[in-house]
Amino acid sequence: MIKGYKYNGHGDSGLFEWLLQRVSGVILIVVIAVHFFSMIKSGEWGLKSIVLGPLFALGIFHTLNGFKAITDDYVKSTIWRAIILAIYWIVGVTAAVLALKVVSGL
Amino acid sequence: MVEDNELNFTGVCKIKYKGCKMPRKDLVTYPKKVSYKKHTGMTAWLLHRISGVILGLYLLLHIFGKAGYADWFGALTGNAIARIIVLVAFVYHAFNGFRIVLIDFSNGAEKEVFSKQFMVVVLLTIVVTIIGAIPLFS
Amino acid sequence: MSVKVEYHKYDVVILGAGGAGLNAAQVASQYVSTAVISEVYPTRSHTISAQGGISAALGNLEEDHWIWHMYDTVKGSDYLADQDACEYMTKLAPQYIIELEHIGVPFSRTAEGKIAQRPFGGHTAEFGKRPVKRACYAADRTGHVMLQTLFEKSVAQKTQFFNEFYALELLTNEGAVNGVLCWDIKNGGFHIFHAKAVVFATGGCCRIFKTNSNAHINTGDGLALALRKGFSWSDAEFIQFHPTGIYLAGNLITEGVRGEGGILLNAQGERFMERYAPTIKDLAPRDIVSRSMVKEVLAGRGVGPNKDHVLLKIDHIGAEAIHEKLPGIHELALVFAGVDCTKEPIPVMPTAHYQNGGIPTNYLTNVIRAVGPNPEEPVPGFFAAGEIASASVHGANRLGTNSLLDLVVFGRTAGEQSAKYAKENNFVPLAENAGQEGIALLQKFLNSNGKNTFGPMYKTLTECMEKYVGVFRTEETLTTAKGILADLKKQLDDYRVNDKSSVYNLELIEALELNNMVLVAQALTEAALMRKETRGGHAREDYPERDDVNFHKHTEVTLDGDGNIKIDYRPVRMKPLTVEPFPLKPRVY
Amino acid sequence: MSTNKFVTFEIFRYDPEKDKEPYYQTYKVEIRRPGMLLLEGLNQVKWELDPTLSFRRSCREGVCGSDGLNVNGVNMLSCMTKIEDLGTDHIVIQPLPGMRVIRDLVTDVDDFFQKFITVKPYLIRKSPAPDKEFYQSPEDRKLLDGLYECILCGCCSSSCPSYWADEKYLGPNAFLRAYRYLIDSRDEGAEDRLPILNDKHGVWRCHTIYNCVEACPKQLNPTKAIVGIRRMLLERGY
Repeated sequence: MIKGYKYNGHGDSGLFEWLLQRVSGVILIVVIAVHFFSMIKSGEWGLKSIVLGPLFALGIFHTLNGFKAITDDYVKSTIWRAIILAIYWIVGVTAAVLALKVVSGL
Repeated sequence: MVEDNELNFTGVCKIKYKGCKMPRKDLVTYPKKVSYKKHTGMTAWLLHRISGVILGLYLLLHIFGKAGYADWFGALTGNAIARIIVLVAFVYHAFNGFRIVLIDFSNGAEKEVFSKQFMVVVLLTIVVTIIGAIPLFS
Repeated sequence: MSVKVEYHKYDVVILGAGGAGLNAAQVASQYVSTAVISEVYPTRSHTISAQGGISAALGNLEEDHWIWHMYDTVKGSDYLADQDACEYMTKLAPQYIIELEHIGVPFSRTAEGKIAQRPFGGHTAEFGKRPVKRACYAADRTGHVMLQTLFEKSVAQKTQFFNEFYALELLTNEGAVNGVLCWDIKNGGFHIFHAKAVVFATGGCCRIFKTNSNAHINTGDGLALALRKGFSWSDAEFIQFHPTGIYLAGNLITEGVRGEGGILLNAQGERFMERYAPTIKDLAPRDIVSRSMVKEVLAGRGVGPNKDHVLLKIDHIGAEAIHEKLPGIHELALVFAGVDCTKEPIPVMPTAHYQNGGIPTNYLTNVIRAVGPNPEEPVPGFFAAGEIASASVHGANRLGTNSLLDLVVFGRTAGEQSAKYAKENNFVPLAENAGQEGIALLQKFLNSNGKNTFGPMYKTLTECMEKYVGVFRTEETLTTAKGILADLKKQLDDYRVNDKSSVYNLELIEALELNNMVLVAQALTEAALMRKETRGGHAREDYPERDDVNFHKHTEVTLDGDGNIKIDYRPVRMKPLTVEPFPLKPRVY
Repeated sequence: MSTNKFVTFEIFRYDPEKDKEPYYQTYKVEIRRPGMLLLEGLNQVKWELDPTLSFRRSCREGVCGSDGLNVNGVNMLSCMTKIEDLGTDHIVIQPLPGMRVIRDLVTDVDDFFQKFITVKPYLIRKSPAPDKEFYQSPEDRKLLDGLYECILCGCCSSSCPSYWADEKYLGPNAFLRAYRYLIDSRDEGAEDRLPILNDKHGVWRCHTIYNCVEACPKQLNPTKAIVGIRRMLLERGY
């Protein structure tokens, strides 16, 4: 008998991630489309100020949360999961900092 | 509170594995002769995952590239085939993602609806990819 | 050779996890420690297949009274039912149905939101004047919703379940029943359950017929266990043949189809039931409809290339009504008969459905001795409910929907009574060498290396029962059957089980079941041979009339010390608890 | 009769007491009538060809849920599947995936039942019941259609990639039954039940893959139930 189907508390329920994944996904569709077409229309950095901020924030969340879902499915060991999750955090934070630098530096 | 719900089933999970070389957990993941059929929904989900991984990697490398840490990346994405792959991945992931949102927030969960929706997603992906590919190659 | 046996101690041990068993469990577990032993997972018991409904004089749609229900039950049983039990059951029915509804059974509803009811065969208002809407239903999945709800309820009550345990022997000591010996199918190994009270709810035995509506597990195991310990099988010859089994497959098309307006047609397109039961036509009790159908076929008015079945027409009530009220039937007809019942009629023939008799009990579900100087003396610590038990409310023929009512009312009573008994009494110690017989039996089969195997023997058994002990019986056919069965009994000594594994050995279980089935079939045939009249589900072509002078009594089949079948009789309890008895009358509809 | 058609059954075999590894055994099964069902084929194997085969079966009319099997890569009930409908002569029969094999085609379903019970699948009442039955309008009763018909065969849960991936994932079956009680007008147990469902092994683990919907032999829709539970959780602000 496998035991321990326990209620894990609100913080770790997955509701928030799930909801934000959907919200960010829908916004990203619009934002990336704008980003993509602006590139064609008015050169490489058109409309960047409106678009790039949410793009990076949401994009990084959406990406890494998606990666986490995949990790949860295929990585069974809790230790490896924790390590991979830590890597995601590091990559995410680095990417966010770099993104900020790119946007503000131009 | 939840512990109250433990089933009082007994006489289970105690098989004596005399001479059995297979560990117990492998009795769940033994090699299958036929793997599970890829229904529409499962295909859509697998494609969503694959395209998601492609896009995610692209995004991260894009940021690193723009920040000047991965110069090789610009060269890679200059390639037309790579661009097409990213484009297809994006268009599919976007439309299919929107379909998943529809499942939750409209009546997309109906059995009759979702396979049709998937066909629409595939069609839109093809059409939009072609339209999007024109500027890429011009 | 020493055998390892695991011992368990519970106040109440319930054998069988069908409707009656689970209902007993959910009640008994409120008071005492209770274990349920089942050959399959509880939700896979055969109650799940019950379709049409459960009768109770709720009067939600038209005026109804429990005494009309009682009258119908007694008349339906061809006056062989014990009237105290009938009164007990029909009087408590409305209360227990409402209790079921309170624990969550999703009954279909009337426009006002009350439990919906539909007419059913043999249920009438004002003592036979007109059909009445009495069967409460949940579409055509009444048994399904009841069993699952009762399972959920008993799990919530912390009943202990032993799933996939096969009972081998009933343990007795000092004249009382005090336990059961079981075989753990999944892991192998013997288990003895020592109990203050044992409740039998093991279901029926109709798997011995070739065309039957029963599950693979309904092999009469409980009957065989009880018979081997010298307990009686009451009214063994009364097997109910349900009129509308799907032709060839035997799967059931609920009587609710006729309740909703379905009609039976012969080859000429004639609604032949108008001739046999002019008042209530297609809603006559099952034995009458079954016999009429066979008569039609014998008269050459059967349908199909072989002229061997009749048609059940339901398409005239409209596709929408069928999908709403009878969705399961639509699916069954499509898969098993290959017809779309919203457009075409379903080919049907009678199918063995229910064992009307069983282990004799009083109306409080306590098993009685039934034979000997004091037939009504209860056996300490032994209770029975459901199809296995004979209280007896079904007598010679059960009315549709009364089986579910039987297991709700008597299952509950068994739970209450066994818990009460367990509280008032102590454990009877196990006999020395308790369980030896059952262990020897299993080992005999597990180590057997003869030449007969299950497949051919089971085929012979079922075909023999179908052909010679079917809807119509004669002295000649029954004697033939007796010969074949004696032969099968001999073949069992030269049996072979190829599979020697102790992990989920289905072949071993089948062997044990076959052993039981042969015994049950022999007892049934013997009882049928001795009853020289036609009453309810027992139709003798050589004695076509009911004979109240000689045969208005319960048959009691027992095994003597050498394993020979003995037939005794016991008078019918004609006195109800509070009301006036219904006197014997000719049974016409 | 030599005119009869034969099909090949390739059946997963494994006896932990005897075999070191699982293997597949091939049987030639005769088609004896048009519309022959898979279970009849399995019984033919059991009764005529190889009595050592073990599998579960009970009601043989598709309501008990004993004989859920993986046939040619799809979960189905063997008693409700016509061999001709499979459209092939070569039929590979495997136990339900994602569940531990006990022997041959028999899987361990205790874990499945444990998950089913975890969601409190029974009517919870806080206020006292009336003397008569609860009144429930036909419209309220209609909400339960498509939910209460579940036969607990396990075809849905064991077809679900999330169920294979996460051994604690409750599975579509549990959600279907939870939703059946959540929207029952008589039930008052939403507060007890929803926190259990609002879990990372609960409804949020569903990736809307629809394998459960495709596999369900009763044409029920667990995905719809999951969507319903998610909406309920969002509306109640968990």
